[in-house]
Amino acid sequence: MDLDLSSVEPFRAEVRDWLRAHVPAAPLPSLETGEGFAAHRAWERELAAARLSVVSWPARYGGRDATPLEWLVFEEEYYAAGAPGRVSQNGINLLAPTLFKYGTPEQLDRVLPPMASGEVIWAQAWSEPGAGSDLAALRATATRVDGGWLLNGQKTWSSRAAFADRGFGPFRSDPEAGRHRGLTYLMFPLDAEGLTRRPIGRLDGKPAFAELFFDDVFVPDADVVGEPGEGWKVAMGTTGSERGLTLRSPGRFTAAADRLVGLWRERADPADTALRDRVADAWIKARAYRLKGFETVSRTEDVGAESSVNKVFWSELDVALHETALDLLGPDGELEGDWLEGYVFSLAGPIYAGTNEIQRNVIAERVLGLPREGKA
Amino acid sequence: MDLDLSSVEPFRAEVRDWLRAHVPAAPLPSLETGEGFAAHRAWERELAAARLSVVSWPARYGGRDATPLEWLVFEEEYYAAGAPGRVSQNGINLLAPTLFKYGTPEQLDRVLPPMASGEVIWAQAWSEPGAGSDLAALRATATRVDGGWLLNGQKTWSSRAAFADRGFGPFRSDPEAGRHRGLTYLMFPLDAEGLTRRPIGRLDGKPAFAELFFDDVFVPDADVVGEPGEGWKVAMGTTGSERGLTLRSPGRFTAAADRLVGLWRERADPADTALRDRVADAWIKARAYRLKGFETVSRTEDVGAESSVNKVFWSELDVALHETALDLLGPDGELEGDWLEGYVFSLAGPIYAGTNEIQRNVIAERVLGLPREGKA
Amino acid sequence: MKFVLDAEQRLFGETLNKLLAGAGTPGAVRAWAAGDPEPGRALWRSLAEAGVFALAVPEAAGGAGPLPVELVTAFHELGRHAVPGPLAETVAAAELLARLGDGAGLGSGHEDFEDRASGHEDSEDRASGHEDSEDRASGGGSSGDHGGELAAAWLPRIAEGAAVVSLALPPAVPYALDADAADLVLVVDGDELRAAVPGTVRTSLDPARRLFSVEAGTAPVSGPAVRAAAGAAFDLGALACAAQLAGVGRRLLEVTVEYAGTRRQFGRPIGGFQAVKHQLADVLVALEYARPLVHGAALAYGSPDFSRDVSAAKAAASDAAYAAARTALQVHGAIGYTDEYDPSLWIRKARALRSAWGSPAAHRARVLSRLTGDRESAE
Amino acid sequence: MKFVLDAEQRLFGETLNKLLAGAGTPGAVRAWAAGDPEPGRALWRSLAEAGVFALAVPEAAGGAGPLPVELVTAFHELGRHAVPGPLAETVAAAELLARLGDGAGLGSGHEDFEDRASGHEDSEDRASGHEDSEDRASGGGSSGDHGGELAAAWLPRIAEGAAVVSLALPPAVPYALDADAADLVLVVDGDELRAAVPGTVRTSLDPARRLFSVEAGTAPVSGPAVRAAAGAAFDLGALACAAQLAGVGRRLLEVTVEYAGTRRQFGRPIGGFQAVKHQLADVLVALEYARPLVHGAALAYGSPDFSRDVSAAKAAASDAAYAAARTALQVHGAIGYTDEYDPSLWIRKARALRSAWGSPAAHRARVLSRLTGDRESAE
Repeated sequence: MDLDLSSVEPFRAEVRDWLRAHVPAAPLPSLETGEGFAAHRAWERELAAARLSVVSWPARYGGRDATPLEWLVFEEEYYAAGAPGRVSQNGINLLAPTLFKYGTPEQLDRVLPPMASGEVIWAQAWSEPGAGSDLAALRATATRVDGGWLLNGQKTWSSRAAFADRGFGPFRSDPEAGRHRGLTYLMFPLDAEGLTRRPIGRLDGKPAFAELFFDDVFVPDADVVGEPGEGWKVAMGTTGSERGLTLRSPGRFTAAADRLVGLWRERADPADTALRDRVADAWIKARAYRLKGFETVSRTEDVGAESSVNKVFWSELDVALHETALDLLGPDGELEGDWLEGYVFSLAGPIYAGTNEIQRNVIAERVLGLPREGKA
Repeated sequence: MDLDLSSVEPFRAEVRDWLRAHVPAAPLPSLETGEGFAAHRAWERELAAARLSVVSWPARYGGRDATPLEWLVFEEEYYAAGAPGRVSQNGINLLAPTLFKYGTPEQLDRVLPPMASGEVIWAQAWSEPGAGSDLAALRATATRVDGGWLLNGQKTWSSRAAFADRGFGPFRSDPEAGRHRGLTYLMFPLDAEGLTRRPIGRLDGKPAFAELFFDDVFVPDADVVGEPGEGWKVAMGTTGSERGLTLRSPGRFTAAADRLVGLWRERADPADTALRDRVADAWIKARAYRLKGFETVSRTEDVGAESSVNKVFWSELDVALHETALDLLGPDGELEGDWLEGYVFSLAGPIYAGTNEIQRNVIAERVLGLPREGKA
Repeated sequence: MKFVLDAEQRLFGETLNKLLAGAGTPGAVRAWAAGDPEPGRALWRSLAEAGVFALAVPEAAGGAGPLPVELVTAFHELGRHAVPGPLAETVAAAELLARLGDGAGLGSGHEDFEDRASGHEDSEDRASGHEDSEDRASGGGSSGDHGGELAAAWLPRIAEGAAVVSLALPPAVPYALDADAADLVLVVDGDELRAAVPGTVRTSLDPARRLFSVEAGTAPVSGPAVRAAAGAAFDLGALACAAQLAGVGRRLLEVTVEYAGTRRQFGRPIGGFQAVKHQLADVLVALEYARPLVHGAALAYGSPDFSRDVSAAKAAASDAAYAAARTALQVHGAIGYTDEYDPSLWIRKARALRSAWGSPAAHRARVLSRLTGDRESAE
Repeated sequence: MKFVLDAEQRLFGETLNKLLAGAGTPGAVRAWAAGDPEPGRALWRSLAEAGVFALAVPEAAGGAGPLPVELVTAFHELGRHAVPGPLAETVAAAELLARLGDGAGLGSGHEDFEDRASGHEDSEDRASGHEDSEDRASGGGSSGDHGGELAAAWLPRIAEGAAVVSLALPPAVPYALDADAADLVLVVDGDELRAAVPGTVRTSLDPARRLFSVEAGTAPVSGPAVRAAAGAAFDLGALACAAQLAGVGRRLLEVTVEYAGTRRQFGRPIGGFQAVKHQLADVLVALEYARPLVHGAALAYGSPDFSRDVSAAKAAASDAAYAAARTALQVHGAIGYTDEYDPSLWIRKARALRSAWGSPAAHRARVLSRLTGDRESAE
């Protein structure tokens, strides 16, 4: 498929102009605080009012039916403008693709518009103590009751859950079934009766996560996504989306790389070719990721296991880029600031959404066709 | 144990003076040619005449009972002087330690003195097509006959075998026994009846190896090392020695690192901090390996599996050091010369004597105590 | 913009792949290394028939170009099959000559640039020339006339595969590759373009690369246009080399995956070991992201970003191919280290091409220099 | 020369290890980070009782030092237990003061350097001082007298654990670590040593490191001796930091190996996966070779090679500890990324200490500069 970059220039200009006029001059307070969370929610509302919160969605849910290329362009402009972090991203990047694939029309109509408007902020609730990348080891249960399900057990490292409104994730509905079977994918309110949330800090102490304790939390049938017992398949659909471009759009990295080049120009000793080499390498890799993004949206076939290639690449690029920035800052590298926050955030990349070790297994076995390893 | 470095200064001075007086001004022709092999053998004789060919051996076999520290010092001086490569090294570093551990007094008396004098040059003959690091997959056979054994089958990547006098290695003497059992460790003449050798080139085309084809090659009982059927144990003894300091003495790397610093001073743009960083890193690592060597000879306990730590370190250091040199040389990096030859040689390091992948398994399981991987 | 190859371009690549797979290319490589260029020349002619060299030659000069996307598609396959010869050098020379000839009209060739291989079947294509050492001595002559003559004489022959051209562009490309097997050897020295005589040959790690120091002959074409044309030639040569490296890396991955799937150690295929899998997965990742950089640079041909994008591509392709080579060697073990087995052809070439046409560090430096200091002025 | 620790030194390390393991050190770290220095001060006094700080203080000044091998042995354990506070800074300050006091006789202390924590139990150790801003204004005063007074006032207190000292040595050490919890804050500015007042606090990735910009107070000790003493202090601080990093890395390896042996995924301990094994094996290799560099640098104390060897040790220990931290995080997964679990204590510290007391790149540059340009003059 041809990508006509010039045809999207009007859209790019609209986005750029709007962002120039609306992006707050001073950074919002951290979205890992109550005050900052509220400010970020207000920003989502502002985006939505301009129909810029979910450009690739159908118009009926709050989007503008943007093409994948337009979405790439939106992301480039968004991050280049230094616009606030997306507090809605768990919903938009993880839950919404799942609903588009497995949700009922009623669910789409009910869930998506308030997600697009920032009225309802979603938290993912997948991991459990002892079950991180190994989803088949989940133990929190969903028990069938009249008209719905009762949730019990514990979830952890639930991103955004400290302040969000609702959560989603797979629960074990049939304890007798095998590891991958008997899971059901559910949505639930975080202020439900019987649900306790305890914020936990990430590496820099900020409460980017929470632990969730479920004690007979009722969820109606209407909030099951896909078929009961099919939670594994539903979750894997989301995982595929996580590993593709959606989770980390190229615009994030091209913007970060440009800022790194700026930092280099401003702070580095130009004679320091060792740093120069790393700054250039980060910029080249961000550009490669961008071009690969154009390539991906040019193709019609499913990306499939190749999304694992993307995930390994962007997550390592992100770490290397931020390590370079910290090294460039020298003794200031350990100090609180945007670069340090970006570094801490980047460190999660090789771990979550399937560790890079698992991704490399997938690449080796499903893309390269190497023999499967005997797994007990 | 204290190492009194000053107490070895007289020895160091003697070695240095002798080398200064005797190391050929022009490099000898490559030892991978007939002419060069002869020149290197003559050099071994010259070393032996000064009792410097095998300093750590007992005097009765041609050594001078040097302490491990003296041996380290000898190696430092030897490589710092840019003295010729040791054509006898397969015998001295691989066979001799095996004989010291498993050989009979008769074998020691018969084999070692001509090895020390350069009269007999040895080639290792371990690998077979399909059996490299996996010694248990060997298939070349030794069949019991009256007074000895008949060898049949094929060995390959036999270092030095193109021009050497004798070879050594394990053969399968009991085809019924399991993978690790039923091997016998034997020594044999390379000009034996029934033995055909075919030189094969390494990466740079030089015939550093040969293939050996055995067709009823007779070996007397006197040339079995250790007990028949115990070849695995005997070979592992040699492997341990390979992985310790013997195979790659610190002096090799400190000399190479010093030459790299010299190359940097002579050829590099001093403003190129990227290269500077790598040159410094190579020097630091060579120094670490030297200090670790002092540490190792200070300890009384067996090094054991820690020799795998050494092997991973020196082999990666050697590659990185030579890659740095080639990069420093820019477009000249691909041209024939000492640095390129050293690079090609270094590339074998992570492969032979047990690949670094196997060494990392050993480190993880035997040093760190991580669970063993299920091996079929 | 096409960020993926279209059906026709893919078919072109596949055609070349089949052509080279069926042409006994490893034998031609070994013959070339042994000093027998004939099988390599035959390969060269087949490639020309398939249209490879015409891609770098303007239509007006008998070519089909410039078609940079098709060119990198072709060079990917040339790398994949380790085709010997001054390939990047010849297309760079075509770019150089086309630039010098541009607007000067395509006149007759110059004597000093005549085909040195006098018995060559195509020698009747040569146009006659004339002595002109005065121009060189004055140092300020315009390149127009002689450039035009040169272009007219050589470009059609390059396009049809009748001319193998070597080119030195010091300092990044100080030696003339395979100059002894070339019909024309050019060297650019500042503002001067000279025909060169091959000097001492130096042995490369890749025995199919015979590197010659050059003694520049008389009768230069000179003037600032030479410098500009040499810059354009360097960019196209580096891009071709980047594509070749990507192909070298891809082939190394292919043969290593195949080997790892069949070779057994410790009772199972070595490709079943996670350590082997992860090394190969990392190679794939590196190659997958080198490809769009090479493709993107080809798309940028003619734009002010071309130099920057070529450098990005060359740096990434060099690193990816070298990582592929290191992994191929490690996974193959001694077989990969052995001259007579084919993996050595690509393992050696990856290392050699990595420092040819500018090192990764030099290209990264150029990227950053374009992004910072030179950005405003250059764009 | 002892290239391994002797029995007594090993026992000293083991004693500290036991002391810190039994002292609830993680709790002290978290309290320190939260602004409550008391548990950390208590730990500090225990360490002093075990003789740690006396190792950097000359015998004549009430210490047991200098004993650099014992010092790195101790700092290895301090790193292994993530002990908070300006540890390297205090021993570097001891070196600085000892150098300034050397040969000057140990006189009385200087007022401006008095214990800022006026209620401190050891404040009776302070000697009286006198105003001397003239010296500072002239800029050329000798350091002898005041240096001697300072040394006499502070060295015994450092040795006995009664003085926590922070020290800034711009540009490599621009901030005063934990200055709010320190009894004395020093800053060297060229030829001048000043008492400093903590300015703005800045948050570090490691919350147990509170970094203060410093406003230099009056009454400097000045003169070329200050510069030389600051150089010696930098070397000892960097060495202590290197040893601390080696201990941080060792602990990260220990906890990660333990975790990998027990945590199960996909039906087996994750430590059984080759990818995990090889990452941990590489960490061990790096740590095993950082150790002899740290030890070797300690042996070189007082020799002309000391600076070079300290830099080699700091570069290698920084890289090894950082690799250990990255691997620990990757193997632990989300648990390692979580503030409230202990691995985060070492993961954060490894990153922070890597750039403290000079970056790996800066130290590698210093090694090469000693090996080339400065070799003849320095040795």
